[in-house]
Amino acid sequence: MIALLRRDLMLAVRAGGGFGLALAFFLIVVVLVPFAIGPDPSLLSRVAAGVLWLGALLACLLSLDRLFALDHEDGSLDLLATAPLPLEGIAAVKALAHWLTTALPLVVAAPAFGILLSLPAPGFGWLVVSLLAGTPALSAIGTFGAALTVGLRRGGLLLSLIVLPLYVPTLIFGAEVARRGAEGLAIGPALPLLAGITCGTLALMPFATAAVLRRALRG
Amino acid sequence: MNLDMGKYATEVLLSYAGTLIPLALVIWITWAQYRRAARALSAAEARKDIP
Amino acid sequence: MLGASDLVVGRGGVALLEGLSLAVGTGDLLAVRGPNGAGKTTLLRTLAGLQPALSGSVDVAPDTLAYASHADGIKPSLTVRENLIFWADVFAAPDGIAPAVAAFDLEPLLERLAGRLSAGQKRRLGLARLMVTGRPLWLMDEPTVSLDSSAVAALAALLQAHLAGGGAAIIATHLDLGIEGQVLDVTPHRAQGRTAPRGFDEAFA
Amino acid sequence: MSIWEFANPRKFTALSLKILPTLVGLSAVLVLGGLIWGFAFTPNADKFESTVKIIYVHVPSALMAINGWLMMLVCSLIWLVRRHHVSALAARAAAPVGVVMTVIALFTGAVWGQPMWGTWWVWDPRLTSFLILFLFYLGYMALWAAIEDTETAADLTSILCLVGSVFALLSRYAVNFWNQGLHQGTSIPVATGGRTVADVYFLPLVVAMAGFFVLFVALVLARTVTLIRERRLAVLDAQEARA
Repeated sequence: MIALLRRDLMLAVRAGGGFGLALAFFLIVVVLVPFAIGPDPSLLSRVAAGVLWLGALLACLLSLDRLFALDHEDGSLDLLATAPLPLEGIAAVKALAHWLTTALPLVVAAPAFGILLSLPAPGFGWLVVSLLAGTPALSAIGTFGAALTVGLRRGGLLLSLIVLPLYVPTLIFGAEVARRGAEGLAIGPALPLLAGITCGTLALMPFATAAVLRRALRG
Repeated sequence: MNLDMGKYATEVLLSYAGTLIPLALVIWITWAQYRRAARALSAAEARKDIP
Repeated sequence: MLGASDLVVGRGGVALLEGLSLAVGTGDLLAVRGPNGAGKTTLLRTLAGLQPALSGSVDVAPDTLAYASHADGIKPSLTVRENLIFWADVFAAPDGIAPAVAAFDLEPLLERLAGRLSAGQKRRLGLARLMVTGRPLWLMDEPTVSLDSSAVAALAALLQAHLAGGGAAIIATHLDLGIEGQVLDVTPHRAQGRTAPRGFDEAFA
Repeated sequence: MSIWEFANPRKFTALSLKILPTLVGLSAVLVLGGLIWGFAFTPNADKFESTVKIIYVHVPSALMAINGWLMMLVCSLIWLVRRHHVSALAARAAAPVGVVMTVIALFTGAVWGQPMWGTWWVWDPRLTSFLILFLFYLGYMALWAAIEDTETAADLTSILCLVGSVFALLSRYAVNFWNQGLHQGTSIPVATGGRTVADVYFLPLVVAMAGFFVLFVALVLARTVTLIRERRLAVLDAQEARA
């Protein structure tokens, strides 16, 4: 499993797609927002937390469609399925690799992008905390969606349609934590609820993903 | 009989229209597909002499 | 090593091949022959356990086989060494990659990116990948595609060595590799609609 | 005799064809009866005036939008556990009907909200949940349409339905939490204001709800029979192609 993780990380670094593309997309979303709603700092600072969460969420979607598709096309997935690794483990490692290569750079970059959107000072810490707590769930859910659409033509659009509604609870609680942090309010139960969703998702999603993969491999 | 809808007549009529039209549409589509499948299947079974 | 009796295989509930019985023991080579689209790939995938048989059973001990599909399963942005080490680690191969590197003469290519290899070299890497799994039984789908005649001869020699070393192989191919072994021509086994559909379609027949 | 006998497509089709005319007639009587009763023969309410009449289309469609998804969930479970093919097709058949019900509920809710709240749309927890339910329906149907092999499609959509149900439920509570978070202390207009009313409104509503339920069942049965026939047609065509 560590070998698989190491390989996926190496592939992401070599191809550059994982780190670079999602980050660039995130940056573009953040840059476009002031063009769309105006440069007024007070308005920007009010929506900054939500926009950053939404941007990170959309950027997370970007590399999902290649998560299993590449391994499926070149036959690696077939050989992996006959390897002494449980498919559940493969699913979990794929989610972890996606988180490390796509979500983690977004979390690191988010405070810098927060400056662009006049995020209030107390919001930076909570933004990072909420993203750290929420993005693992996004990766795990996205891996499930990627497994569902593996091998389908035009799977990318379908993947978004399937995954985005599943992202709703995570987005609500995650953005709520970030927003309350930015407004200086008490965080309240949103953070434990977000962490709860993430833990539940991480615990259960690999099994659903593995079930889907097992079925999809039958062809 | 009370057909006096006062100032909200538009809203009430709109919501009934917005209900009945989609319902009619889905009923019609269901019926058309039902007929088509029934015809195609009976034709295929006749070709194969399946009772 | 692997046995199957009265096997029916198919895709999407439609039987492609039926009445298949085969047995592969240590040192055996089974060449699966037949026209394109006959179901050779489906048969291999079923034997590998990637998809269920429509009926009949495949009897194989766990951790004995490795399946190589049409595609090489090689990552072009990794070096040859990295590709091989990955598969050796995933299969927890005890010998590491050294025997495979020696057998397929990959030593000079080890640090080359796999994407820069020629088609024949890629194919060698694809075979080496099977060897590093440490599994005795290889299931190979059209391994001779894109190999020139000298590479085919090399492949045959390597397979012979693998068989002599206690291995076995089931190969879907339309080339004669010139190795002694069983030949299973699937043409007479093609399903003629004698077998009722299985799975989803069964209920609607 | 067990209920599972109707898992056989032939028996299911035979039974469906036998009871479909009754269901169609019953649903026509109940839907038209309930709606005409509610539309023409109920008094206007004090507070809502004539908009109270909208509940006769809004509440039944909302009810069936949720029950439609629940039916798909049950059918998906039956398919995954017992592998009854009709069950998978019934889940597929229910989705388009459910999505129409969801659209009707959303539309009539918006039309009702316009005079009551002064806006076509508020991010009220109930409305928001329905919008999310609509998205789940769309994803489910798109996945069915995208996968060619029926058995694979049945398996994958069933798993999606299970996972989606969990997340739909989570979303329901998350949305509740979220909206109260936004409007602290403000009272949210509740879309069910008309539900605690006297019998004069309640009885036609019950008739309309029963009507929508029977209509839903009739539509799903007819669509399931259609899917069974298409399946059988595909098998016959395949046999013909081989012969």
